Amino acid sequence: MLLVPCPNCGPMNAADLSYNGESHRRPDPKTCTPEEWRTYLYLRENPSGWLLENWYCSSGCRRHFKIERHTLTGELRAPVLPGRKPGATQGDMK
Amino acid sequence: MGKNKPPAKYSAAGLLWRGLRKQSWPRVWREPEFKSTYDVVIIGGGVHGLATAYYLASNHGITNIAVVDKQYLGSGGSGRNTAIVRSNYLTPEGVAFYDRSLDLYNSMSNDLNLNVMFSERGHLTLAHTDSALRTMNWRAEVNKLQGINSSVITPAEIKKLTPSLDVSADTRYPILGALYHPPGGTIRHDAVVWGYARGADAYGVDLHQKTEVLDILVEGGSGPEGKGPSGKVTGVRTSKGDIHAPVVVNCTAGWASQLSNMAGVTLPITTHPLQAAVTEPVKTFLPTVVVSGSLHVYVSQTDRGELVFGASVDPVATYNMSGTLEFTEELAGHVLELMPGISKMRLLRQWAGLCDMTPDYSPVMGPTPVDGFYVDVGWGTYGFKAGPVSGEQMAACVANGTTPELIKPFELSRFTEGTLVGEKGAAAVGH
Amino acid sequence: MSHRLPAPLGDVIDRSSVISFTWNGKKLQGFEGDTIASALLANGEHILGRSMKYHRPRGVLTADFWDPNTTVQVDDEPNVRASHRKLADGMAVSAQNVWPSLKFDVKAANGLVGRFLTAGFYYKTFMKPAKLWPAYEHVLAKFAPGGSVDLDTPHGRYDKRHAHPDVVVAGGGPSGMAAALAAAEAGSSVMLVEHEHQLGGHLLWGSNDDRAAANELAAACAAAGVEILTNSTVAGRYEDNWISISQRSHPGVIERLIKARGKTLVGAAGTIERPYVFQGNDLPGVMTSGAAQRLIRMYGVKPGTRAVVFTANESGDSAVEALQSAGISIARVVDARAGEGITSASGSKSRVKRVTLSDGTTVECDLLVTAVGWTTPTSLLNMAGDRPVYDADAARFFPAGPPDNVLATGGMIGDGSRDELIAHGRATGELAAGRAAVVRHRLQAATARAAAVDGPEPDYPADERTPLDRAQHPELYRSTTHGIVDYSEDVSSKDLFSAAGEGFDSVELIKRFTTATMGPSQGKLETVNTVAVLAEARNETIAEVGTTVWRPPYAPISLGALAGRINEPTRVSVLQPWHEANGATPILAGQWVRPEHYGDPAAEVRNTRTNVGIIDVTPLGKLDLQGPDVPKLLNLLYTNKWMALPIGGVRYGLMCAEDGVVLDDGVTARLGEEHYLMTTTSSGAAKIWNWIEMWLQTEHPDWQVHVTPVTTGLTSINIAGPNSRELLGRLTTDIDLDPTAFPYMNVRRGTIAGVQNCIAWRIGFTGELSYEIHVPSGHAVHVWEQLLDQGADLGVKAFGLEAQRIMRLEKGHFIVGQDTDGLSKAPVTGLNPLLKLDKDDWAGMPEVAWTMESGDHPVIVACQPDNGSVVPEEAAQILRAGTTEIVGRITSSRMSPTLNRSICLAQVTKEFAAPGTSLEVLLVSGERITATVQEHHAHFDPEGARLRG
Amino acid sequence: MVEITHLDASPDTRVPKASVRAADGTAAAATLGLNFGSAEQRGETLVVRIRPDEWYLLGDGAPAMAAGLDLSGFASTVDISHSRTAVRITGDCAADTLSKLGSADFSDHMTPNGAALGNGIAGVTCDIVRDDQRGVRSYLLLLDGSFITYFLGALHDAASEF
Ligand SMILES: Cc1cc2nc3c(=O)[nH]c(=O)nc-3n(C[C@H](O)[C@H](O)[C@H](O)COP(=O)(O)OP(=O)(O)OC[C@H]3O[C@@H](n4cnc5c(N)ncnc54)[C@H](O)[C@@H]3O)c2cc1C
Ligand SMILES: NC(=O)c1ccc[n+]([C@@H]2O[C@H](COP(=O)([O-])OP(=O)(O)OC[C@H]3O[C@@H](n4cnc5c(N)ncnc54)[C@H](O)[C@@H]3O)[C@@H](O)[C@H]2O)c1
Ligand SMILES: Cc1cc2nc3c(=O)[nH]c(=O)nc-3n(C[C@H](O)[C@H](O)[C@H](O)COP(=O)(O)O)c2cc1C
Ligand SMILES: [Zn+2]
Repeated sequence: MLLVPCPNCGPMNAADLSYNGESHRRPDPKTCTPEEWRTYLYLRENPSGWLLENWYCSSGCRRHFKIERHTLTGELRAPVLPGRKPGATQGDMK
Repeated sequence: MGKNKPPAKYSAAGLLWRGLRKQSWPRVWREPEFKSTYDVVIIGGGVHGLATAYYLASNHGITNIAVVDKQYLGSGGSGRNTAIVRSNYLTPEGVAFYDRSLDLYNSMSNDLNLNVMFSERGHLTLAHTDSALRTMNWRAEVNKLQGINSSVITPAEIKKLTPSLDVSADTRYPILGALYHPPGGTIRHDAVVWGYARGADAYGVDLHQKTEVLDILVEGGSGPEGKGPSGKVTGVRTSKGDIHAPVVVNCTAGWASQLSNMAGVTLPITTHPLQAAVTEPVKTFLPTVVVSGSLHVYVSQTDRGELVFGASVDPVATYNMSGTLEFTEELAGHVLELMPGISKMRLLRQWAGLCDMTPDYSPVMGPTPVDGFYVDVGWGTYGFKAGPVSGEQMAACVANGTTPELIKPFELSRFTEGTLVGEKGAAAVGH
Repeated sequence: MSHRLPAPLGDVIDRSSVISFTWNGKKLQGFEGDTIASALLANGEHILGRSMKYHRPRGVLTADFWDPNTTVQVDDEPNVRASHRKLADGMAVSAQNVWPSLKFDVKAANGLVGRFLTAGFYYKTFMKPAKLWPAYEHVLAKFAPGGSVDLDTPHGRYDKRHAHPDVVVAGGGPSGMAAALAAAEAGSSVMLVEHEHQLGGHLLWGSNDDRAAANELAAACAAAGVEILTNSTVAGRYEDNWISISQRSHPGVIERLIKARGKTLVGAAGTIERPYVFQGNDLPGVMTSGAAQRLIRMYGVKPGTRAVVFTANESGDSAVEALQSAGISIARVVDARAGEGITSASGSKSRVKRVTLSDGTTVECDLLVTAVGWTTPTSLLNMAGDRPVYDADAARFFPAGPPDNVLATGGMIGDGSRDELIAHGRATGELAAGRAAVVRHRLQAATARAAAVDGPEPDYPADERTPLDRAQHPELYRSTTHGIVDYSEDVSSKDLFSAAGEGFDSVELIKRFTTATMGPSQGKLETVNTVAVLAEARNETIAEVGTTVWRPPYAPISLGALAGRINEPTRVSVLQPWHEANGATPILAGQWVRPEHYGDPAAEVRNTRTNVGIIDVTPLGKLDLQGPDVPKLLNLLYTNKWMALPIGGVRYGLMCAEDGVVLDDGVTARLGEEHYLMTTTSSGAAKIWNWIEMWLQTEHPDWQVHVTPVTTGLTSINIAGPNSRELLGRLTTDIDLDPTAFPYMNVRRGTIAGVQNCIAWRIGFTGELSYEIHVPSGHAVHVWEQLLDQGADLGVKAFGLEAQRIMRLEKGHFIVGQDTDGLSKAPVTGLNPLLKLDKDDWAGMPEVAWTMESGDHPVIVACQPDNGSVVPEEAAQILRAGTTEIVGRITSSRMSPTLNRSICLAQVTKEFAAPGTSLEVLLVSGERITATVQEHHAHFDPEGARLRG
Repeated sequence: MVEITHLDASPDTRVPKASVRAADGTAAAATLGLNFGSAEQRGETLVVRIRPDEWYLLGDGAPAMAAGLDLSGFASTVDISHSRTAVRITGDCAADTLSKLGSADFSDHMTPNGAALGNGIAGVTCDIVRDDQRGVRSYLLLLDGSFITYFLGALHDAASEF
């Protein structure tokens, strides 16, 4: 089981977190076109490589954070809490 | 028939003859030379890619085709799936489509002259809650309207069909009923892959294994490097060199995004591992395929005696196929809920494959905004059973340049148009 | 026990303790410490089973866990490894794959037609006539190998445990023990895991010195505080050294799964001896040198009387010594290092009788021992991402380089004297401990709660071990004849040649076509021989062919152990004991166990409609929301407007996902200036809490809202019916229930039945005058009982979930997930006035707007069958009259006890939604009936006079 | 040896519990202090910083302490006496028992006395405070009260081997 470094709690078993998928920007709902909105809803880069994604520390600190994960090797780097700059927390914990 | 001679006849008599004369069988497929130009390049040597090639050749006379795979044939989902076939889907679109596939599977051993061991043993989807039972009823009703043999049966009837199931009422997940689909069953998945490969090869299709596509060549597109919408595909770059072709078909399932991104086409797909496992063999005792959506497990017993288990996809998207311990733990817990008597059976091997999951549990098929670049992807956890019909329809799509009715509902454009297919409702376990 | 050797041979058996068991019904005896196989051999039973396809008799081959020929049925347990499982008193042991008996097996006739049953023969036949395949299939299935399960097997006690050792050592041979010892001495917590029943590895069947050394090391490990797990297997290595260990030796449990997060893993799995491929290699009496030594030295069993030994290494030489010590005459030693070889063995059906050597001579014997080399069980290292590399000089595969937190030692990476192995093991243990210390330091430093770390992070130790030498070994895989490669799958080298000839050109395709390596030992004995034969057939090198993928588990684990104790959480409200004591039928809704009804749901409905009923609705999700920005949050998540809800007000709201699909619904009350209570559906409780946190933390981190789930803290009771005001009035002194003071859709706080801090709101899911009260759970039983006591004369009765479902249907309230589905966008509900497109933003708004614009969506309508006594099934399809075109479906249906007729909610296409439209409904029976679309969703009291009263 | 006690089994023994949410820089956060993941007994109240912005106040002193807090700025309290239920597990094998059901590392270096963490125990999310009793290893588990029947069963079952 993957160890995911929560910026608050430190390394956590992935099963203690919720995975919220690829991180993407929400368009302005007032002005966006259907294409833009549905791109946000459905289309995914889904790379085999580094991906910035959302995790929720559901049984620990209950913070949402972003982390870069390599989708082939499972490496993780630089978790960030929303509103914080990347690099403000510790890095690879394995 | 194509220009090449048809595949050597397999038969019991042949077996006897060659056995007596100690003769060996001819090759199943050639080791073809690598050519730099083809009419069609199909990426992915799984059941979808190979069936598309086979039907392009057999139904449309197009034989100057390369099928390229980065590994061996069937190394993707096609070689690692639990081989459950059925047609009792939830939506009319789904039902029509998978039913055609089942037809093709039924005649496949004959058509391909290779026994694919289709075992029409019946498929049970268990319901443990009222709402699951409601969904089963819904599916049964839609199915019946489409002429599909599928109905909801009672615990007593279930027990009769499959005595190893615990249908008592006092379990944590009591079995309240099941959707029973007699024509469903299992098939020898590798045989299907080999059958199409051998068939396609006989028509002259070149099968290039260990040939990885590194890039897709596109000109005139609106995106970076001239790729993307309104571009035109010109070929592929592979680990063995470039191939020029006006038509490129992406049949790479779990890797579909990677390949489509190479052409500048973004897909509504995320790649998740799906895991499976087998036990050591025991004398056969489980006559049907058993699926439980609430417990995220499905199981069948092969003719070799192993139980083959599957589950739902892992929650975390990844291209890593190592598999997890959690999967086996949950699987065992759930299987023993259903069949408490098999706690002493042992898990022999677990493995994983990649599934190209779409938001509506339905595939993405047909043309893309890049001219000449087709996709047959988004097959998620249910694409093996769709191999034959997909091949047939994609072949028609490519050969005729128009999207056949059967796959119209599955075009990529449905996502920008917001007309998703309604399979998600019943797809907790999509096998 | 005619074949038992005298002491001191037989280190592990206790001759003073006799054990009785049966073999195919026959009573036999063995000793404590015997394996089933050693006991059988001691009794002169040397055929232990028959092969899968050809049903050839089979005897001991390797005499350890991996022995493919000695799998037996023990009582209700199939596929027991007779060469590993210890004999226990009263065991009923029987042979597998035999019919009708071990000695006479009719399926052995398959052997005669073997020439036709080449690998994959079934692909080539049975295609025609298609109708016959099921019959053929039936026959094939009869040949399924293995034992049988007894479906009445009780689910015995299995267990699990987590562990966080610094170092896990897989394998307790000399190098593994040395590694564990050194790591423990360096301060690590260590788990030493040994697959066999005792530590020692290959030393256990070696010289006297070897055995003494093994005991010494084992004792030192125990003294150093190493946690020693014997008869346990490191079964898998997963991401970040998540290591599974199957422990078969824990008292009181059949098998237990240990999940260890090892900071470092040391692979010390040693080597596995390879069988040799030649004609007759599966005859009983042909065995590996390890097998012969184990049988003689460990179990004191005489495997034969006259032996030929084919040796290429010191293990064969040592076997010669062992055989001599057992008084077995050595007919011939065939030394591969001197260029000698064997080509075939032959004999009677049941035993080897002679061996033909490469020079053509034949030698009579009843035992053929082979020592042709080793296979490295790289499986665990492969799971860690390593890919093995072939070394032709040493004639085996070696790991290429596992990740930093996995280290290998001993036979897995080289060879050496006992002392050299121990030295390397020690160096590996020290390195593992050093690396573990760094990982431990980092973990501690990164984990807020952990103890403070001492000093700076230690340096990460580099690997400076002196590598073990790799002994030269001849490449010996197959003789000039064909023989069995995979014993459990009955695959011969000839099968592999013919498959290669047919074009199954890679090792993975060969595996799948022939099933070689797919049996119970998963290639540990077979893979390298398969690869070698394929290389030969394709004229490639072994390195070019490579191996197949190894996967977990290293050795099979029982489903029982993987499941462990089955812990499936369930939840109950504090009133559940009352419900059960009062005849409630329980129903499991998600994790909640709830009362479905108390006997007669229709009566419960009628009582509620005429008197008053109370229902426990505790599972309703409840979230306490505080902060100045709660209205903004509500405005964002609900489709309607929330900025102007007054204190004391309650409002209904609908939530959508971003794709516009209905996500949840519920009511939210404003309790104070900055204090709200939100309810969600029971099944949505956890989801909506996460949903809110997600919006707050990621999209609007500047908003000030605190969310606290209080679902269980407040026991929720709905009091419904004409007498509800009267009833509640009797219990509260400080809540003014006068309809003008406390109107519909309002909330009050106060004291109920003497319990302070209760919340009461007036809402009406059932359509009656009703109050939903939320009581601090510790006092809920008291309040519930007071309601029943005080309301006895008012006719108060408890009602269950089913009565509530009926009443909500009578009122036409839809249920998210039942009347809506995964594609139902908000306009499907028909609640268009609640869909406020003039707000700036709300979740799902764009999709809802476009859907409303297009108008192209189904809608929920109420309908009534024209024949009121027919209740169409939930899921019955609605068709365009006279056709099979689906235009909708019944989503909810019941017989209404209030209206005495059937009532429904349905989803239909727009075309069929107008009131008065006649619908054609296809019943499950196949009958078609008609139903009429109603004016309102509510079948009953559409104006809401009752609930507003 | 392990001893398992459901502290809230009866109204008399129910542990008063408050949750305090307070943003960085508020008066309440300053008053309560502590590092995230740690706990401290203050008079009759066990104060636990269970999340970066959330404290639990447990024990007879909790209501008064909560009521006495300055909630200016962005801070709030909720009485969770009835939402979360408290189970104490004490004894030399307490950690071994928890390790059968939960994946956290309960060793002294990762979870010393006074540490607080969240972990799933037998499938139920628990807030756990290591709170040794007179030198004997002890953990206070706080979980959603609706699970308690199931939970005690699982805990006793796990402890039965010790
Ligand atoms: C464990 C498991 C169980 C399943 N069970 C079922 C089931 O019971 N029933 C069912 O119907 N479906 C099931 N499925 C789903 C099914 O297996 C797949 O949907 C189906 O096999 C997809 O076939 P395909 O031909 O599209 O892709 P694949 O068979 O995956 O083939 C894709 C090929 O593309 C190749 N490729 C990828 N990238 C490149 C590149 N850059 N260059 C060249 N080649 C490339 C890969 O090597 C691969 O061979 C299951 C899947 C899994 C993983
Ligand atoms: N194996 C032999 O018969 C033999 C004989 C003579 C010399 N040798 C040489 O000795 C060396 C091997 O010594 P060693 O100390 O490395 O190994 P070893 O073979 O002495 O011991 C390895 C031990 O690891 C155990 N094991 C393997 N996988 C395991 C797993 N996944 N979980 C738990 N236990 C597991 C085995 O049961 C075995 O007892 C090699 O160089 C070999 O050539 C071996
Ligand atoms: C239906 C089915 C049955 C299988 N049965 C076995 C089996 O009996 N023994 C075995 O070792 N593997 C079995 N496998 C698994 C394969 O060995 C292999 O793990 C799988 O095809 C994935 O390939 P990989 O492990 O090489 O990545 C089976 C696979 C499938 C799909
Ligand atoms: Zn955290």
